Amino acid sequence: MRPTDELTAAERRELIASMRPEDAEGVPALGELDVPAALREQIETAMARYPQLRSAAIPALWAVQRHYGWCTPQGVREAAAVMGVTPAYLEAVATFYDLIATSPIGRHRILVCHNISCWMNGADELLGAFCDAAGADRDDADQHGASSADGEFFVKGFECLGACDIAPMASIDQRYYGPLEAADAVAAIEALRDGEEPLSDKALALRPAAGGPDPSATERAPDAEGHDA
Amino acid sequence: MNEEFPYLKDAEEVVTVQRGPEPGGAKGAYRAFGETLRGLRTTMARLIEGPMTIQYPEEKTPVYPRFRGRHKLHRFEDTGLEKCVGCSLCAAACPADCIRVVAAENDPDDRVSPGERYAAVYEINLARCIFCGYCEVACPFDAITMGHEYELADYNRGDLIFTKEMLLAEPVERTPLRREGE
Amino acid sequence: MSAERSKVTLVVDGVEVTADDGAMLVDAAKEGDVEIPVFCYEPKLGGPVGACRMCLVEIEGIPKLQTACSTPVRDGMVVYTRTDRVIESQSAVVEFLLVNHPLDCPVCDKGGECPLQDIAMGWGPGRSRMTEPKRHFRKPMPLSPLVRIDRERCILCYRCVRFSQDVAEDEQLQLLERGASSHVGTFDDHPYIAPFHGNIIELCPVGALTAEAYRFRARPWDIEDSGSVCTLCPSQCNVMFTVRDEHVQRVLARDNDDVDAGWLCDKGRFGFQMITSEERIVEPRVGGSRAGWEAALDAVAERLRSAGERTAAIVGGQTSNEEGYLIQRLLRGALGSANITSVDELEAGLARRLAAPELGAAVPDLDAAESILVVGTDPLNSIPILDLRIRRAIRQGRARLVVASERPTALDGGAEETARYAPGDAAGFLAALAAELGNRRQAGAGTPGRAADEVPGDGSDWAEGARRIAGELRPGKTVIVYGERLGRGPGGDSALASLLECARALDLATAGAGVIGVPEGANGRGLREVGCLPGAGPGFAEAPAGRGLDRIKQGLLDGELDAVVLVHADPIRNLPDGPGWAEALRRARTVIAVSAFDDASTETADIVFPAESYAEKEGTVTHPDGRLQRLRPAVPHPGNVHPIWQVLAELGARLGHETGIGSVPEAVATIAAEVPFYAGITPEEIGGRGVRWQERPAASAVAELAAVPPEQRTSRTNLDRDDSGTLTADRLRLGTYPALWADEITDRNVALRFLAPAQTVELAPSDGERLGLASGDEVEVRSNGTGVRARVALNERMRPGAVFLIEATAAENANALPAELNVEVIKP
Amino acid sequence: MPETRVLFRDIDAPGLATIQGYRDRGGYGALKRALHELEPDELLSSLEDSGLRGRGGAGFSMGKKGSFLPRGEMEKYLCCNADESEPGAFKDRELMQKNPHQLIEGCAIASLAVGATYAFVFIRGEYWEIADILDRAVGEAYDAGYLGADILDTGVRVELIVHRGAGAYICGEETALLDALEGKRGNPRLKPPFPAIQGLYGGPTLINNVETLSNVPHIVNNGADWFKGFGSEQSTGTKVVSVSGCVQRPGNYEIELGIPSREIIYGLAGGPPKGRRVKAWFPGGSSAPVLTEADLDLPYTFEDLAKAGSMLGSGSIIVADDTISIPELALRTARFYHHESCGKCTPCREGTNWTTKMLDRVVRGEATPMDLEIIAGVQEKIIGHCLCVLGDSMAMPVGSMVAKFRDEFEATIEAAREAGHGALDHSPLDRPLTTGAQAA
Repeated sequence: MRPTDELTAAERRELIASMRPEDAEGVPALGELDVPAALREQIETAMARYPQLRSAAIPALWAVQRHYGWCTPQGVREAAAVMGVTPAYLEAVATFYDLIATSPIGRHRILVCHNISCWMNGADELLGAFCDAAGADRDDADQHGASSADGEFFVKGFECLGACDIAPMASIDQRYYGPLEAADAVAAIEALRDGEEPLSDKALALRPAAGGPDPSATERAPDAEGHDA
Repeated sequence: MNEEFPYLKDAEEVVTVQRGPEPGGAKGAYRAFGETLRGLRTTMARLIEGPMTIQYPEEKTPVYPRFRGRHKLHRFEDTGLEKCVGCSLCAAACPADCIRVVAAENDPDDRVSPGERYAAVYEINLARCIFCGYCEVACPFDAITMGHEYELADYNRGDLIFTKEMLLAEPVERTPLRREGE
Repeated sequence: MSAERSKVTLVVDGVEVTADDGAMLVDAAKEGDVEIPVFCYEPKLGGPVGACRMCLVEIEGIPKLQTACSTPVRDGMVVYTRTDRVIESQSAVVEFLLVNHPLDCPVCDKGGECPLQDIAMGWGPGRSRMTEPKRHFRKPMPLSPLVRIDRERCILCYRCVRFSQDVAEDEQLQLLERGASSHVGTFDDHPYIAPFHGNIIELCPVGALTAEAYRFRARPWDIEDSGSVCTLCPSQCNVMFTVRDEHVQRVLARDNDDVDAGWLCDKGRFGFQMITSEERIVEPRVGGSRAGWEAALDAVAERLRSAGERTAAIVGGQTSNEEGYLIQRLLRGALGSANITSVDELEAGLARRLAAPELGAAVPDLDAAESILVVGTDPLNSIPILDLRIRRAIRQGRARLVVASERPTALDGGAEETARYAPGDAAGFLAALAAELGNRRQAGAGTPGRAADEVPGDGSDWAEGARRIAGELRPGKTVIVYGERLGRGPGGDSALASLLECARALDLATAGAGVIGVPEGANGRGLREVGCLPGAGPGFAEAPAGRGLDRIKQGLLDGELDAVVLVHADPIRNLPDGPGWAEALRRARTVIAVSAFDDASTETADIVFPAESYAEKEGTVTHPDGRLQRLRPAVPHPGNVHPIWQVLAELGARLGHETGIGSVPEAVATIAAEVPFYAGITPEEIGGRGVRWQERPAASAVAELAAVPPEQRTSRTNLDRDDSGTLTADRLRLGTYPALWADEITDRNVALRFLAPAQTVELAPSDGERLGLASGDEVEVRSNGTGVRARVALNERMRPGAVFLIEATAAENANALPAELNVEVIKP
Repeated sequence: MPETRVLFRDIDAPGLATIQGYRDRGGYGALKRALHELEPDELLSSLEDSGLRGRGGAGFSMGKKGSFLPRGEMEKYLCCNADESEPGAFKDRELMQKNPHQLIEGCAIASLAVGATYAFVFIRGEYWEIADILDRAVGEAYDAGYLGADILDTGVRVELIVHRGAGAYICGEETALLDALEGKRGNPRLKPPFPAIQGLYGGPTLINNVETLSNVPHIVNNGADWFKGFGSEQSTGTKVVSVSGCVQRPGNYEIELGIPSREIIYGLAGGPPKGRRVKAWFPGGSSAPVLTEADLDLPYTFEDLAKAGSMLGSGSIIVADDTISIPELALRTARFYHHESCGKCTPCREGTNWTTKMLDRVVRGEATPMDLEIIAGVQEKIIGHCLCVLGDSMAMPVGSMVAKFRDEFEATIEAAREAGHGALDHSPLDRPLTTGAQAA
């Protein structure tokens, strides 16, 4: 595609002629969509939780993403119908956030942090290792994320994931693992392919506080007594 | 005391002019007719040279490089597309209000100019034009320049409205030749 | 009207400036002739967003630079707009904005009238240090068939998105993605098509949104602006015609907060192509062949002379006051006929009482009202700009909206309460509402009404709705927007009489409250006031009773009338019982039509005069709230078109009735002399902004009108028929409505044609289920052997038992059905 | 110097994340005290007296912020900002992961103090597993009657909702957080009105960071004076500092403010790997101007760091040792903010974009020393001109890096030019942005 690709007169006429007033996406009528019951229920639960229903926009998009794997136009339309907003509104919200996918992505989502601390500790190599292991394009992964050809993996170089202490690290299917080495990437991909829990020894949940389990100075805290009492 | 001019009290007031000796004979004759002869020489020289008249319109004098004559519109040499995009800035700049531009949209399959827009109509009313050159200055794409063409007379006012095609083409030979017997 | 705001004094760049308290600094600075550049600030869109950062200024006492667009003025504030810091920030913002701007001004439609150009020249650094590649988008893409979007030029000021979000509330246009990749777009590349979306073109401060129709048509120095009024609908928005080479190239809004708040609907904005349409009638025709004016006038004079008082005239909504006045004078004065009416005819007594000055609300009253009742109309279809106005009133949180209508309206979503009565039951419902309000008034607010027993018909249904509606209405602080079509049909008079009772019960004859009637025709109100009403002359003066629309039709059918004059009127398409009208016009001995285009009615005409378009017309019109506005010709008449007032005056003279009117100002003066409440009005007084006659001293002349004792409720209600408030399951009752895009304006404008709706039959889902119909099914709606084909649309907000068809569509017109309430919906 | 653990006390004790484990250590005692013994005003004033400053970055007194909320009947809201997204910061994550009830109790008490009925914990979407922990804990608290329509049978209502974000750093900005919570795009709002007056759903809203709110139960339990006993005069209490980057023991350390920075980087975190030296360090997350080795002895307080031209911010130290290329560090920093800019205001949207492109050229060796002038100039043009602080957050560190390590920038440019590999590889940033609209 040329950078400033223009339409020929014929293409333009055709495009304009194809635009019908009924194509404009207003608030979809709930009755005309076959919204999956589970999805509808999740969205309605979210709407009920908040003082104002629009607060449920992000939970609704999460629900759509869980249901369809990514926020498909149909899914967004369904969520919009349940919420009584226009799909464009939800699309605007969805495209704002990094974790909501508005185009198809691989089944397992691997986010490799490549921000400052992780980069200093070798995140670029780690991202490369994940891409190689999963078969995703390295350059795309660094920018917008790349999916493997088999549709199993989505690898993305992510801006800070908030786990600089385990740099370099990655979030695999919403769980944090680190510090990782290139070999871990291969192991993780394999484990995911086999349907197993990846890198269970490197999960963030297992990591103790940096200062060690036995804090040496709590004597000065008088609330210790309060707590003991 | 000045002897020659006794009425002058102070000799210092006198400027003495040094003259040569009075000429006589041939020298005197030369003094009398020399300039006339010199003039005659020029005359004679032209006489043998033949006529000096420039046979306009058959012959033309060259104009200075920055002479502002009839306008020209230009094309890109490589692509052949018109440089003019129909922006109308020339029309805005024109103090005589003699330029009319009607723009239209390009079809990328059948381009007239690069970009989105081209001049569907580009007319200059040369009967009004004062040849100030502002259009040339205003043009952001050097699409219009003032050429060296100055033979613009015509029998009809309407014929002085130059269209885009005329302005894009090389100026036609407009030399009016006298008919037999005129 | 709100009270005068208190004033504060501040110093801007060393100049002392007095401004309204609470005004934003950027506006206040203008008082001191200091211009602060802005991009995203647009008060019409609501509060400031402070996104473009162009208006940063230095305020003494505040260390950081502040955005002038969001800083309200305070007394004693000292502001600097040209200090080094400020200049640096301004040039920084311009440089940043141009970082990704393509700078393709020579090809850009906005070039020459572009705020970005102006501000870059005035406040920018003059050069860019940017050498990196700019961002690229595919360009320019159609956003809709009417608007193109060029995302490369966009400076992300949010104006268009805010319009979609906060003004039109359609929320179709959104900002997508984030940060430097942000761009304006729609869901999944669907087109943005909404009734007001053309406004985004005008809002855009760069050339990112351009009009398909104006694309590359002209530069600001090629054009002339000509202010006038759009008469394509009763909104009568103030417009500015962009004229080049004697053709209207574009229509822009001419901000008049009292009328349109600066917005235009797409019909007004793009409906100008018909002015230059090839199909226009540009020469008089006699008997189907072209004729000169003399011949045509002679022919008409001769026929009218012979028809005499057996002549009738129907005046359409695009007719100006002067034309209306002259046609009624032609009939009443020259021919001695009283059969003059407009498409907005009302019973004369009701018309008088509804026009009472203290009862009339002005459009700005909607902004301050505490409650708004929309009854019997859908503003979006009938007076689009009021739809935006009402939305704004609700959004600003002051007004509570209630809607009572046959058919779901576009405003239902924002309404506190909605009541849906069955088609044809307006009179019953309004009677119930009047009774409920009357009871509440007697009992004091807060007590639930006990009106149920007194309400005629099946009270339980109407009374419940009436109670809900009445509970939201605040006495003395309510504006009622009603459709004048409530006055149509057998129960019409009774419905409007009940409406008047409601108004009385709500104390609406007070300042800031009142009623606004929405006519069918653009100048419906003006035409009535200048005497196009059977039974009332100019200024509602007593006049011999004449025939109304129905009786004109009947008279033509029976041969009691010989001639009919149609001015801007096409009864076959636009009035109920189109086939009846077609037959009536065919039987008429003489049909004289004044029309700009050929239509079903001109086909039957013996003599056709070419009509002026609204851009060619000179004269006055009257807004539904009583504001007289001036039409000024923007372009010359094409072909052999003559002003209609001239034609009518000439006809009068040929028939021996000299009016003495030789110019439009003379016509205005004559009207002013005859209509007491227009007394003394001149075109100069009306000016560019118009003047509400209710606010002029002469309005006291109609105090009498208001004092006319309330008439007895007419017995002509529909209640004597077997249809009662409740609809039974096995019958479907037909209602028709005017859809925004179902009219000849849409058909005549190439750009708008795609909007013309195909006939749709709306049903409640329960009825659909019962009849085995789903949305999209092709069906036939049949009544008395006649049928209209339509596509089914199930609508959850519909009242069960009612079906709706669109009036005046080009094909399968609902008006083609006989005037019969009950219909069948059959799958062919 | 050792840690001083208050928030981190028993942090790795098994079962601390359960309500039972928390109660066993005296948990929810403060909430009972706040409900039964203290008036909201007393609560607020004790918070103000304690000198507790917001731990999210701005360092504004929490009690004072709470006192800005108008009194009255209107609906008020508490928002806990758990959208920790700043590179270098990960303290809130560990606090929520290991001691969620401490936060829940803090939220409940703060809600009582300001009269809020709804409390929201806005947690970034990436912390999915942490949010699960929090959700579980909230469920426990509801079951135990510490949250809900009638907490501990006192008739007071506090609802707590864990709201998961979806990945946008800007939502850590308090007004953007409110927009995101309202279900919109997370764009910062214009201030004034401040959230304390007109925040969530237009109501008065108190917004505090996880660490700030986690401190609240301790202050209620032990009193303001006890809290003031920690730290320095203007920076009271303990602070959890996240140390990461080129250090041997990265992690969270709870310290008293005022200890020398060197103590944290070398003493607690172990300093850079053997044989390397500290070259530059961010004292308060990636948005703080960088400091150099010479600044290592600065006391770690809000005020001392401000004096040195930087800031304590969220208390996240990122250390770069001498193997790290500063231009590349600048590029990584700028790229982050370029990616995270919401795009609402011009200087930030275009400035971060432009700066990233320029730094990219510097790293690729396609720049000239004159470009450094432009980079520095652009940073100046961003600072102070944006709607929120995100633009400044890039301009300050990048500006400081160009100013303090100019030689290295010039050397990088020169070296890359000499190596001649500059023009060869194309930056991925040059690629035209593709949009849905383009695909049509």
